[in-house]
Amino acid sequence: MAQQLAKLEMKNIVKEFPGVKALSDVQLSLYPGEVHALMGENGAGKSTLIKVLTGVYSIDQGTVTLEGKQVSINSPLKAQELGISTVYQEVNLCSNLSVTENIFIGREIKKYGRLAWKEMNQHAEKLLERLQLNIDVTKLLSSYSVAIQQMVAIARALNVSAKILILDEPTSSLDRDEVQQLFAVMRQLKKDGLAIVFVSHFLDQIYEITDRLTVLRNGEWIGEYKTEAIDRMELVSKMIGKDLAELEAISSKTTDISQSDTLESMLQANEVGLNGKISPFDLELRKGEIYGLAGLLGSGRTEMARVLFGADKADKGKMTINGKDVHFTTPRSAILNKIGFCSENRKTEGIIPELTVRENMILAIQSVYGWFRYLSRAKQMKIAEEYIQLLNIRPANPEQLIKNLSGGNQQKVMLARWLVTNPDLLILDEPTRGIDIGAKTEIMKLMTHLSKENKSILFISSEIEEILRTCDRIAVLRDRKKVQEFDNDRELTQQDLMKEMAGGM
Amino acid sequence: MKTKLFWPIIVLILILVINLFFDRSFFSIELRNGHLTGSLIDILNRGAPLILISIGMTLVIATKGIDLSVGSIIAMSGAIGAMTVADTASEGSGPLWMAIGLSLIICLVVGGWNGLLVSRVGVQPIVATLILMVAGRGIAQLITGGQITTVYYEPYSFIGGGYLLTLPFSVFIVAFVFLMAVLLTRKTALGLFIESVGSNADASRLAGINSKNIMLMVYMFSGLCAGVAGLILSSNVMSADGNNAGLWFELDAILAVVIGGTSLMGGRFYLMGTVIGALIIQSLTTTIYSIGVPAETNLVVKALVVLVVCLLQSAEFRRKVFGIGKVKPTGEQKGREGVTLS
Amino acid sequence: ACGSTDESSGNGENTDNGTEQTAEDTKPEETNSDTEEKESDDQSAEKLVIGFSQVGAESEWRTANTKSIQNAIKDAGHELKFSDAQQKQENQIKAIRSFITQKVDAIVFSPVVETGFETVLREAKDAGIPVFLVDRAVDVDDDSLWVTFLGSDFVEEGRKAGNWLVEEMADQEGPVNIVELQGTVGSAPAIDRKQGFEEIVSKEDKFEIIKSQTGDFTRAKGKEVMEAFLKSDGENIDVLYSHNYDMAIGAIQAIEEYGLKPGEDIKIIGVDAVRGAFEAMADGKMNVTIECNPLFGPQLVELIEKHAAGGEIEKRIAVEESMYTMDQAEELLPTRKY
Amino acid sequence: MNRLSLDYKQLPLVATISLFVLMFSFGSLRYTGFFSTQVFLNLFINNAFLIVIAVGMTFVIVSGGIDLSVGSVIALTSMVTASLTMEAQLSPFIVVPISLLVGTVLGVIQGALIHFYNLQPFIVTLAGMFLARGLSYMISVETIAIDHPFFNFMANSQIPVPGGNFISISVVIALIVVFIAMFVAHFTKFGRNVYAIGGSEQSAMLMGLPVARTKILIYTLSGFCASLAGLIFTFYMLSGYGLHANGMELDTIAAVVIGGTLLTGGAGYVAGSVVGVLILGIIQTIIVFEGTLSSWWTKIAIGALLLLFIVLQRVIVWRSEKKHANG
Ligand SMILES: Nc1ncnc2c1ncn2[C@@H]1O[C@H](COP(=O)(O)OP(=O)(O)OP(=O)(O)O)[C@@H](O)[C@H]1O
Ligand SMILES: Nc1ncnc2c1ncn2[C@@H]1O[C@H](COP(=O)(O)OP(=O)(O)OP(=O)(O)O)[C@@H](O)[C@H]1O
Ligand SMILES: [Mg+2]
Ligand SMILES: [Mg+2]
Repeated sequence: MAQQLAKLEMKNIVKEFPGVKALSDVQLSLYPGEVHALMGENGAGKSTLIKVLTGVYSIDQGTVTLEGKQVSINSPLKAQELGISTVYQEVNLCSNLSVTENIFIGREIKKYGRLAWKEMNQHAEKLLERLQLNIDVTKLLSSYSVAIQQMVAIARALNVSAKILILDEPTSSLDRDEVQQLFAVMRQLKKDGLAIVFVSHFLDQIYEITDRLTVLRNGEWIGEYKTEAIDRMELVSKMIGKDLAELEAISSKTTDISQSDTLESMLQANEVGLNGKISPFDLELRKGEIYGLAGLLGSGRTEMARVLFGADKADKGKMTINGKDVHFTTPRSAILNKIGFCSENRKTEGIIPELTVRENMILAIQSVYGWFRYLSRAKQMKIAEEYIQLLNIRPANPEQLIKNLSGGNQQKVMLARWLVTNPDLLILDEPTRGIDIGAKTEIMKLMTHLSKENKSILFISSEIEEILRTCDRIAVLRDRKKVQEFDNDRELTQQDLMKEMAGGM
Repeated sequence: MKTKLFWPIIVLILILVINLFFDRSFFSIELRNGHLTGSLIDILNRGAPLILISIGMTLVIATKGIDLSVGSIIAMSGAIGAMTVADTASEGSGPLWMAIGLSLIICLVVGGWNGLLVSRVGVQPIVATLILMVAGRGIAQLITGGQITTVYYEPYSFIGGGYLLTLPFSVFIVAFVFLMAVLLTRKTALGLFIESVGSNADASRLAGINSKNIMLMVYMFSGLCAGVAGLILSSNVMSADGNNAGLWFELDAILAVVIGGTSLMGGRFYLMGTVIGALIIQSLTTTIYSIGVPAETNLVVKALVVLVVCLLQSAEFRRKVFGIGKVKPTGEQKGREGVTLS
Repeated sequence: ACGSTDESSGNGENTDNGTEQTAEDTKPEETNSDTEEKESDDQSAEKLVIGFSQVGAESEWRTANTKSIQNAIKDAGHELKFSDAQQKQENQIKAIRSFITQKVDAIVFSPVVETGFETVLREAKDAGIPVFLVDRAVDVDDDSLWVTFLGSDFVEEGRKAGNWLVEEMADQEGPVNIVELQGTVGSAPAIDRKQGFEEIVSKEDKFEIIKSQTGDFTRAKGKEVMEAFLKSDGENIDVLYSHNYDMAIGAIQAIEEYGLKPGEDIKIIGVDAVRGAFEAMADGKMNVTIECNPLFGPQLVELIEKHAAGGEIEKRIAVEESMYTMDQAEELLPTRKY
Repeated sequence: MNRLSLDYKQLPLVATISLFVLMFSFGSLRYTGFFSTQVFLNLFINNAFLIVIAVGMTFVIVSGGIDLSVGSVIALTSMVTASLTMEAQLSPFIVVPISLLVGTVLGVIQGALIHFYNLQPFIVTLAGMFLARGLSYMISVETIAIDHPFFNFMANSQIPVPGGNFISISVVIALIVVFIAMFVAHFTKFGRNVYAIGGSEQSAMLMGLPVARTKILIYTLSGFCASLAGLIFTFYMLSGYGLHANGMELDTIAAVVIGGTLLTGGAGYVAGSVVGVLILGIIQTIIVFEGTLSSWWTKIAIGALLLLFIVLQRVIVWRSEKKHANG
């Protein structure tokens, strides 16, 4: 491939934010018909590189050449005009518009001088069908889950005759089938001669779909490799900058099923449900167990978690915690009962963008204390520093505004917010979304650690292996209904789960 | 915080210095029959009501709200206060406390009403408070019977016209309210909660903050501040004017808040900035009066000053005009991109 | 009208108002009781529906005016449709239009501004409803659109103020420094009272208006502006001319707080002979007040009834007004109704 | 699929219209002479200018901004129109375009300041509000009456409608503006961009929409509408005056928000704003028909009716949202 003329060359790119050198002397070259991975830990600078390329940020230094010509891309609009189509890491669509509008806005189909809604709706449906998604495209985007929004964003990017397609962690909230659909489409596009940039923290996916990869570490360019020519260990060591020996040590620490031995019940839900959101279900959580929720996109896992947490008020059923009847009307009442909930949608339901990392971390514990018992500044700092270290959050500055952190690091702060409250039950909805491998194992470890301390965890993930690896028991949801519950003994396989998730054949 | 205050302070100083050209003794402060007098003291004294309602407005705006009713609450509070003591001939302080208590309680209730509409009924703040903006003035006039009632009860004048330790008493009121606001918001977690609710209400709810109560409280506080301001204004002229008291104050207050660096999009708030913003507006008004600007051009001058202040605070503007950005490009960029990108 | 924050301008040159008329009667109350009785005797036969569109309730003067007209209409046994325009011309036009659809027998209104009523007045004329203007005129060429205009003359009030000052200062050496507190920018009383006053004082060189700023007709603003004046000109100020009583009161407070004696160190001329002005004069804090009489309800009802009965009515009827000085204050105070 | 079918999004709009009908019926039952076509048409005649600014304001608010300058622009336009016609004796063919430019230019400047210097719309347009009113005082503090055949014609012509009733030319202009605006909002790219920016300016930018151009255009459009409304207002009043339309920006915002537009941006309908204007109009009409309210009771009544209306609107929306969730 290297003999071909590069479609895109980025050379000596430097980008600095106040106090952070996000990119220093980075390069990237893209060839037609290849899928190129950007690899690196959370905060390595992948998203920044993409934003610099697409004109969201201005470049401090360096050059960009497109098909041999030097270009200056100063806005996403310009990037689009040059044939670069992008899906950014956070879903950046307008949730107040319909799915169709989100796909077509900016390049609407017109007929007789007016927008042709009918045609656009049909087109949109077709596009989504290509991704095996059947939804009502006239409904507002906000009525769909993050995963579907992510698919819509991808559909939007596919809807242009682009030369370069950039996908920043498109798979972070998709489940296996959706990922395969996406890959099928990517392969097709590759054949058509597109150059695709792909970011993901899943090594399997990288090895499955990419041809070459560029590794970044702390904003620095480490190298460019053929995917087939570099093995996993080596790749990881390049990413985290530790040599192979050290890595061996880390990987051997893989977690195991926690296997709680108590059978003491912590939370019991009896026929709890919410009309239109989740059918009534029974659920028992024991002390010290990790309970997994498996299901396909839109199967109702998030809904179940929200009802348990009181984020949506259950309209039927009964709940008891440690034998005591409880009735959650607000998240606050759940928190006061020592429950924590880490939402899957960190952008709208997680971070408080205008506040600092420290303030975001102590928010939940402070709300438990109430506003009179204000944690002293010193205590806050101590907490913040402790968790920054524990979760390896970068930059390690508690006074940084959280909106300026990379996606993965924001996720870690969210996790820290709940760990600080030391909850008896921690509900984690896709906590590993967008988190790099190192941190992921770290989080798994944390979960097992918590369960050893007799805390319960409700764990939602689209990664079946993750669930299998960590959970004591697993419930499968389908069509917003709890359909099956498994004990995670050695015999349970991915196949069993997937069968149940898909329809129990 | 430091940088947020820098430009407003510069503008304030500029306005004061302009005065110096017209009046050499502008900065002088002297002791006259036991009272400190001077233009600077006057500005503080006259600006007291505006500073007060701006402080309340700051917290409301920090929750992404807005309170248009403060002007009318001023009228109501003044009317209640003045009518309570209107027929009093005695010199004792009983009626005074009665007047203060009554009007503040009612203003608290009225603010709570706004808060309920916003937080519980879910009405958009601008409309919710518009109701009282219209009706409040009517209520004030109802109380005064449409008259401008003059008060002859001496102690009443102390609130807005009295002196304590050679300084106008209203200055102490402002200082007290300001300190209370700072203490409540910065020494307890209230400030954090307010900023959190204003920045992302959904996420705050999920973090266990009772956003509804925070909003309720903030509107009550704003009502209270307006109530105090109303008492000062009415006591200062010893009368109650339901129709004109506090007219268009809400706009000046919002202006003061924004000049002080608090964004109307909610989130971070800066009480000190607000006070400086209010002082800018007040000094501007006083300056216009004393340097003899023709009455019909008042508004144009005001518009231009507002624009200049806002432009100076805009990082983009400074970069383009002063070229500050050239030296430190990324530093300047943060302001903008930081807001829009996560 | 007097000391209102409402919006209007140039009262034209209706100079047929006269000081001579005011001499006849200085006690408005007398007129009231007289006319009221007369009405009920003469024309109680027909019950009329009268639509009254008032400017607003922006000042004490206005409230007194509203009450006087409302009571007069009700006392005469007619039905009143009252509408308050909240100081907005649009509202007033809407109200008149609505009176037309409600088919009232007569429309009474105090125009917020003197321009802009032609269309709606024509509609009223087409519907055959007589219109009576009170307090302010409208600027319409076709004077068949209304029956009569009953009200005061602001320019003349300004002149009276000027004349008093010229006389008072006759043997004073110049320069005489005057500060002026204007009404709301653009409002008719503010423009006219300024104009009438300037007309007189500009004839003599020794008078100089050193500062002129709006106090929005309110006490609080009047005080604030006066404070600023005192700061910059202090003892140089000899005379204060205030477009209404409220601002004068605010200014008096400012002067006292500054340490000067209102009425002595600074002569004070105010318009609106409301009760409070007499109190201030009795206390020696105000030198002169020019009357602007709001109590012409009975006079108005009489006109309406006369018109309904087919009588001829003059196009311009002036309200009795006068000027009072400090010396008269004590004596007149108990007789003031508003 | 069919965009005309009743959509869940359009709920506030439907609620508003039903409440309007309710209020009209209430008036009709209570007051004789209320239930007539002319009373209904008068709502349009008396509020034509408000409809026009509300249309412009709808775009601004949907985009997440606000425009406080509109009331003052009306005053300035009326002043410019009057002084050019009466003092400079220019022909209406010159005066009208110049007047329309007044607000448009101010709108461009405001939009540019808001976008390029990242200033808050509230403050920029507040300054615009002071400026426009200040400028009209500087032209003259007195009112200038207009006596010109063209303006008299525009002001006094009555267009008959069936049933012996009539409307004014201004109503026709306003309705044309409304229809164009509805088309622009829903069937042009610009319209969709406005909604997108209101939903999330950042996302709109990342989606490659022309944010700068659209934003400036929005304020220009609002300025233009304000000027056009100023002209209509001038027809209505036949005069120019610096104090015209004092505080009208708040009426406009209220009308738009009552019409179901979210002040936070991203959702709303032009048609809703028109109904919002009619609601404000009918509140006033009811008060005039009542005919016994003192000044202060008038204010209190306006507030109370506004409250009643808003609470009912919330209740309707709530209940249907629940139904929607359950269905
Ligand atoms: N607007 C900003 N202001 C300040 N710092 C920023 C800003 N955007 C990014 N950064 C910093 O730049 C660095 C790189 O961030 P980037 O988002 O590119 O990481 P990433 O590789 O995409 O990580 P992740 O895998 O977590 O998405 C981080 O340290 C981040 O804190
Ligand atoms: N295929 C679909 N068709 C229509 N609506 C869907 C579909 N999938 C999801 N939704 C909507 O998205 C909402 C979100 O569902 P929920 O978040 O509970 O799913 P989930 O199991 O957590 O899956 P994920 O988070 O991976 O999307 C549901 O209430 C539903 O209205
Ligand atoms: Mg990233
Ligand atoms: Mg989910």
